Amino acid sequence: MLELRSVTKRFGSKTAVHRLNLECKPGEFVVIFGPAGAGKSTTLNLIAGITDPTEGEIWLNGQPLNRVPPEHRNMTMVFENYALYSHLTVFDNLAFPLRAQRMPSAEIARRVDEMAAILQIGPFLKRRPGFLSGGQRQRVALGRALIRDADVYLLDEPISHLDAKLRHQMRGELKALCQRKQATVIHVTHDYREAMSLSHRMVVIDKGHLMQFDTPDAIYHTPANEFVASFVGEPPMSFIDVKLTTRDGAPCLLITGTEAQPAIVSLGDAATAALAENANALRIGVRASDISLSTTASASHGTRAEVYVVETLGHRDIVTTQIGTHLVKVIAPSGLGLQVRDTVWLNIEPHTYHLFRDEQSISHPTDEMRIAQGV
Amino acid sequence: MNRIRLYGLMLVLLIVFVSFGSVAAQDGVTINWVTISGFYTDWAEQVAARFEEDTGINVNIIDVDIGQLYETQVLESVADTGAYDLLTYDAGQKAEFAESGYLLQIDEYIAAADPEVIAFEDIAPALREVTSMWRGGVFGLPYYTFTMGYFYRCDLFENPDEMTAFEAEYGYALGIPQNYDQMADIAEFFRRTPGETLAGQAIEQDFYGIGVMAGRFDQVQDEINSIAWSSGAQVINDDGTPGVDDPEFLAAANLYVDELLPFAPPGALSSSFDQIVAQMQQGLIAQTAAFFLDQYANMAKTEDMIPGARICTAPAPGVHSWVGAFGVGVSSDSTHPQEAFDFLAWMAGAEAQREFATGGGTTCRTSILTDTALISENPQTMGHYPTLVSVLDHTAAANFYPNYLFVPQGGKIYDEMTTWYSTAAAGEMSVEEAMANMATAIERQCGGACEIANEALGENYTPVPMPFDYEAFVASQANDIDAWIAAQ
Amino acid sequence: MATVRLHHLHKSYDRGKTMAVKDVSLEIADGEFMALLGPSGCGKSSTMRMIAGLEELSGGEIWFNDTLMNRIPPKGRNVAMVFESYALYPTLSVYENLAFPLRSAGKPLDEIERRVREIVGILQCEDLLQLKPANLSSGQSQLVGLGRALMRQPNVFIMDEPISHLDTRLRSRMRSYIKRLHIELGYTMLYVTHDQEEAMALADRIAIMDVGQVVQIGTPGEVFHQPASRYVAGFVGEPPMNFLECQTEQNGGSPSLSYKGHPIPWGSSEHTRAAGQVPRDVVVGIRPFYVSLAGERSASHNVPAEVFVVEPMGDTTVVTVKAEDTRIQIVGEQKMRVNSGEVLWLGFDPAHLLLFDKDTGLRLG
Amino acid sequence: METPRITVGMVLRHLLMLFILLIFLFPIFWMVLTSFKPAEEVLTRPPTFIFQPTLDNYRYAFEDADFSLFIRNTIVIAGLSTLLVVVFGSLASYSFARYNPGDGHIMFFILTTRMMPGIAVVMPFFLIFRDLGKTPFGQALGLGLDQVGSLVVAYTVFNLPFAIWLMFSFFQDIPTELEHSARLDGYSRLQVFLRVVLPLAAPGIAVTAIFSLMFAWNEFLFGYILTRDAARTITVGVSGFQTQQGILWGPLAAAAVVCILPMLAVAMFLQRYMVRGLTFGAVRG
Amino acid sequence: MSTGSVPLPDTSVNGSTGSKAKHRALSDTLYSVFLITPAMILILIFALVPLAYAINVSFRFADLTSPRGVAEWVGLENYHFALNDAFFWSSVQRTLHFAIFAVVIEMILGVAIAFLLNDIKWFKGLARSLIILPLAASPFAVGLIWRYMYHPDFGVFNYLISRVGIPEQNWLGNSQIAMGSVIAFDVWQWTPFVALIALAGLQALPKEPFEAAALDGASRWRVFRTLTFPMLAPVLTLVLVLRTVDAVRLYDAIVSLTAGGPGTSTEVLTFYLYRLGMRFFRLDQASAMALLFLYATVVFTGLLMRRFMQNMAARTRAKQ
Repeated sequence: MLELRSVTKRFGSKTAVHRLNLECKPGEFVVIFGPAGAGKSTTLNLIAGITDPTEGEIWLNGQPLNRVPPEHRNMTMVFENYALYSHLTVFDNLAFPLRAQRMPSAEIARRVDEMAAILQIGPFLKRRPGFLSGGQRQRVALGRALIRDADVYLLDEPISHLDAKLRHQMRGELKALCQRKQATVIHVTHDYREAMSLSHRMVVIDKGHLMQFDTPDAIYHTPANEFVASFVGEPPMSFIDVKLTTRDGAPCLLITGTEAQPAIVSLGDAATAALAENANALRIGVRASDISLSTTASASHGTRAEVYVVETLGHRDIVTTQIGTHLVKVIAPSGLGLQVRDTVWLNIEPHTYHLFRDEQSISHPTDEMRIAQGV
Repeated sequence: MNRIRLYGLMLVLLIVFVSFGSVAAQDGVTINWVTISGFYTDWAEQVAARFEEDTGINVNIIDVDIGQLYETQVLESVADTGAYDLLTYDAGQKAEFAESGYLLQIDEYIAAADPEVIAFEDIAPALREVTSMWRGGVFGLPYYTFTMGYFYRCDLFENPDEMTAFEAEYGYALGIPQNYDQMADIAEFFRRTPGETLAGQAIEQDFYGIGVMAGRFDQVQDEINSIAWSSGAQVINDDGTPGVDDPEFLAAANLYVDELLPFAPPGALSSSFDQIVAQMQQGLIAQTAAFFLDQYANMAKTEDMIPGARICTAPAPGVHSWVGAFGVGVSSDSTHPQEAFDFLAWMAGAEAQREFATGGGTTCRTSILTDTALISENPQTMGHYPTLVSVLDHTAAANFYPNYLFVPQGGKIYDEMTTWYSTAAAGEMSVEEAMANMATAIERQCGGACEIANEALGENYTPVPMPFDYEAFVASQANDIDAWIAAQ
Repeated sequence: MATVRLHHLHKSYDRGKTMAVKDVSLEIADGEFMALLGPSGCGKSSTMRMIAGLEELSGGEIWFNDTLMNRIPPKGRNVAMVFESYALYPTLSVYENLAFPLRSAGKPLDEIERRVREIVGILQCEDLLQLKPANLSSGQSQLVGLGRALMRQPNVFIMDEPISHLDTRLRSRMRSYIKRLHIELGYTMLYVTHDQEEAMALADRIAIMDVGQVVQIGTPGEVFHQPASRYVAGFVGEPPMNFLECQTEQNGGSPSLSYKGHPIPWGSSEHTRAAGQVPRDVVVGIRPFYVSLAGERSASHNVPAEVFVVEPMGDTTVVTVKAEDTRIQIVGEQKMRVNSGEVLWLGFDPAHLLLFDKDTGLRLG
Repeated sequence: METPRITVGMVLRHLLMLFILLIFLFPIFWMVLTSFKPAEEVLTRPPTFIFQPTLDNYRYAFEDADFSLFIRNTIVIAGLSTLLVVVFGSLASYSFARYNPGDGHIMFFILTTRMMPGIAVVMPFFLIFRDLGKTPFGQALGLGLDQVGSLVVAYTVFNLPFAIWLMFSFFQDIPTELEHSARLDGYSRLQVFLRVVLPLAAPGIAVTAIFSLMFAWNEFLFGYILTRDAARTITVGVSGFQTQQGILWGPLAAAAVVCILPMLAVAMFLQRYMVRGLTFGAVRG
Repeated sequence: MSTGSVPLPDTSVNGSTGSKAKHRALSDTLYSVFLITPAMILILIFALVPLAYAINVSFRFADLTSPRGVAEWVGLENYHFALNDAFFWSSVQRTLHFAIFAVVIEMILGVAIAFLLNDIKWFKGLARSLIILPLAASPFAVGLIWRYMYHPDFGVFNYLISRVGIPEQNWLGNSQIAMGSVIAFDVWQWTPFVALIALAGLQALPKEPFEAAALDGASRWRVFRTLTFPMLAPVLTLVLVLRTVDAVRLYDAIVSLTAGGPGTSTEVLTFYLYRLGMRFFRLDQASAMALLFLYATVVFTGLLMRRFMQNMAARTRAKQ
């Protein structure tokens, strides 16, 4: 059990990590996810003992770790910039942690070969890191961290520099490996797919503040705020500023900037109740995969938009549409033949959007759907 | 990277390896003699070896560059390290070394020593005065003199064309200059540019009337002082006040700067004596100003290098040129003063000095300097002896010694002279200004009037029997002292 | 603006020891958006740098319209470029960075001022003008780099991995922005990237390079659906295409396909037509979107597979299975719930099966 | 295949470089030439370029002037002091680069110790070593006057500031992650320094070593004040050719050739690292 | 165990954790102090003791050759003397004259050579190796050789220039040009150092801004003025400081080349200090002057280096 108890880290006047509370069960795979500069690596460094917290405590298995030097914490770490020893061969890099334990050389050789096979770096064992590609280096770095047994494995962007194919493959290997090891893993990444794919639970942080700590599903489907919503999913969620208005006596939402030709969005019941108190700074967020577009207006597709740009993914297209000043991305089947400035109609409905007030979530599509379906 | 590591390892091994060789223990008494590097090293080593053979006392000779000898000796003496048993000093530094207690007074040792070996009376009296004596006591023995005389190309001086031309121009016969004005005339006369003739032959390169050493390498003062002394002027007056700003002295310095220097090769302002020798050897100059007679052997090589050239010596005009020698004394810090003295006595003694002389050194012992048989056997290395003896004799007879040699700050004053004289020579300031500065410097060094301790001079002087009469030589107007002696 | 033609371009380094670019011929039409796609070291950077004039040619010709550019220095080519590393002038402020191209051209001060304001307006970065590059975030730096390239009216607009250092949100936004910009301005564009998604999303046509050669040039659709080779097929698409080593059998004129003894339905007319030329050993490629899983064996779901890893992706779920010893990825519905270790049956959409020669990697049919 | 074009400008640049090289190498050429000149050819007008070469000057330097001892001393002194500089300097420099003790003030102080004119401190050095040489400690380590140890210490002290400054940027350029990684692997700080940091800073250490070697090899003032005979270094030995018989130019040139030859070799061998290492971290992309 | 499927036994987890409490980390501060200790001890002893000695002596009467040796306290008298000593000021003037000219020429020439070295293709490595040769030579030893080459009658320089029709010069004997000759020697010896550092700086510059400038059509001069030079400025500042600190301490070359002559035209401060201290043994006056000199140098360096120091410290902090 690894615990961070209200850990704060300040560098001068800058707060890198702010009162962070985490607990990570034995064998759990926790991903820390956030944009650059969010404090992800700092958190990892705090756990590793590379830096000391300004405030708060870190506990491992019921023992406080304060002022325990890194070499006595029994953790291993993969660093984002690989941190390979350029003066040692790949073999020696992998053997380095084992040699610290004074392991017999035959055993070292066995383990290195084993790890090299898993990570497909066998042919490079005699080379120096300087002669490896970025992907190969990253695998060596990963291997060096995983080769020995540790209480906690700390992985800082361990596979983000691999090319797409290898990344997919290594993601699988990593997941399988950690499952087998029953290892407690803290994994840092800025790639939401990696985070979703690997984690038991995800920590989303921004500017040192914890945004949400939950399972990948919950993060994706019920983001706590705009930040989390915007950072999870590809293409990213589109946000539309709205104002509360009424149509036929019923409250509904008006997309700002469309006052001349009002684009109105209906409200779900749950949201309506919540908005009774305060209806300032409202924004709806739609995922490209949650909405669809049609070239003709209909009951379901009632929000008028103009095609801004069309990008293809191969089997599908991402159509960026413009409503007023807002850009909304929609995943559409390829081959619609849409041109820039064409008019299309979107189905922005309670079951397709997240509603935020002051950047905090009010409702989610699933809630609305559940309500709509009377579950 | 591997290669670097390899080279590093090699370096370490090398260090370890050579460190082994650096320790060599010696038993018995070892005497450290600090002396001038490259200075008859062979002879010194032989003398030391022979001495060790006879006595079992090991003599370690430490060579130091002439430019640094003074400070290293003073430093070690001031710090009482006892590193050196025998010190080597210039006549000008004797007073300081003796007064400051760096040198041991050795009268008693001399009295106790074998008179045959040491033969103190045999040392030329003038050199004894300037090198050994201080306040009535003996502080060291001279072993090498670099007393000044005058070198000239007598083949040119005797060339009929040149003689005629000179007399026509200056109204008196070309010959050894009787005074520095004449020297200046000669310098002017012999200055020739390419295309002009010299001794009847057209020349291709510049020819200069005189070679002088006006740079900052400790020789300019000997040249200027010699001119001053020839007219009786002194750096320090008898009352201890600076004499460099007196009119006679200024006249001498002006003559040097205005009438000699312009006819010297451009090297004059940065030359030291070896370049003067080279100028002579290369046929660039007709004469020197006051110049170190001990360079005779080197000067004489000119005769081999230039067909028809002959090098002759004479006392410098007015005879009162620089008289001095390197002395060696026992350091007062020495832990083995007796052994040190024994070696000194042996090294400066008659036997070792005879070898020194035959090896090309210029000894300070009258008996050798006047040994005509020996001289005629070694004309290439001893040809200057007669001139040297006459200078020494004349100095002693006239009882004329530069006052600054008897001032404890003499060495420092000598050093200041280099600066200020060369400043005047380089035209950086006027002679008057430079000498005024020099006077200030003298007062600063002495802290007012200098204390001159030459009260003992002259009283004990007994004339040495000379092989020839210098006054008669000068009167004869002959050009070559060797030839003149032979004719007697 | 210009048409750019590359004619048998060669580039070698180390006195010919390493060939970076081998015989590349390419034509970028006036106003076309061309992407140069390939992994690092494929020669795309060298090609691009030769076009910009930053590197000398070892062979071949480069034409802008009717002008041979081989010997023209970069200065004379009027090429605008956005660098991967931004290449901002570190000692100059953002304003001066933007003004630099015009100052070099000796434009009058008021015109420079006007143009800078205009570009800053487009890019919406007025507040950055007085900052030094060291104080910019990577997104801001990229914006300034882009702005600087936009200051002039270039013959060719080159972008070298311009958005690869940005975070997801910004990358997505900049991608749309660049595409729209191209539509608005109509520049001849060369976009160099290793990210197939960007190339697909942006380009009119994509030139895919591998070890110094162009292996396919085509529209995104062509590259995606009709890859010339296994290499292209594997490079384009996310998640990457699955490959299975299969055998073809001729059963009385109608060929069939089997994977390690498991028959795979294969029946489109196109395939039948090609059947005569199909060798026995082939590699079958299928994109993860066109593979499905079934709990029961059926005619369409014939290949047994064990679930290896399940990765929920929010809107989709990526399942990696092991069929015999080959890993196959399937992109499934968000709701799809399977567990690792489970054994299921794979089905392949016959319409999206691609066949490749086992030895040459070229697509068959 | 098209070869790079040869332009007039390029040819001119190469010619200019050749000319500059010629100028910079001429004095060294002349020194070597002089070292092979017979005595009578040394001071001639005009100077001679063609002559019967002789090894007399080298013979003189080695036989009469005891240069083999000076060379041995110099190797020991320069080598040991370089070793000490590298060891102490790298420890300190690393500390400054990583932990910045004294917030830059100690660093600057160390730099200022290099600014005192040597002539002003040589006397105190002389006195320190005189007294140290009398203590058992000093005797054990050879820290007396005319002993190798004292010059080793003196040169180490002089070189430390420059070494610390030089290595600073090298240490700063080593990613801290490497050290953190090694510590997480279970190595102590000192082990990390020895096994990870030092090997990675090897080019910096090479540059530092060559500069401190060069300094110690070429130093003159302290060499002659602190030694007499037994510990004399080669540069001081060279000064011994200024004699009362004049400057012995030929042997002097020979000695100077011998004196700078090893440094030339070292400098040429390591110039690659010198170029890499000399930015003092002042240029950052 | 790397891929073993057996979970870690609990005991080992507890065991390792249990021992953790004993291993308290040595604090960074303590460790950093520990690392600098050996160097600091040496520096403190051998820099501070002589400094203290010099300071002490500078307030006393100290003539080592007089029987009084280091004697009574005289207050500021020596400083008073130094500040009123015309020779001190003229030697300072000469020192500055030398330092400014030598360093400026070295900087300009060195940077130019660095550009050239960076530009050439054909014998780059060789040129780089050869150009540093002067740097490796002992200033004292080659100084003597230069004195020999400078000799107006027998020196090779005069011979060479007379061959191309330039009148012969009295290099070290003419007080108008002697300082120039010393500067030439220093330039010869130290330009390679500047060139080497400038070259290192040049090679460390990022390539892309220059490529961007090429595409933007910037002239060579504009590139140099707005890019190269400002980007090299920090490293050039550092060379400037290092060279200036060395140049004002010039000693060996003066001893072997001119001994301060002709006259006093090359007598720089260090040589005057040498004469005062090691010839006249007036340690009091010499120390006072040396301390004034040290103070001036430290202030000068401190001013120039402040930015650099701050950057370095900032980078260290950023890394922590």
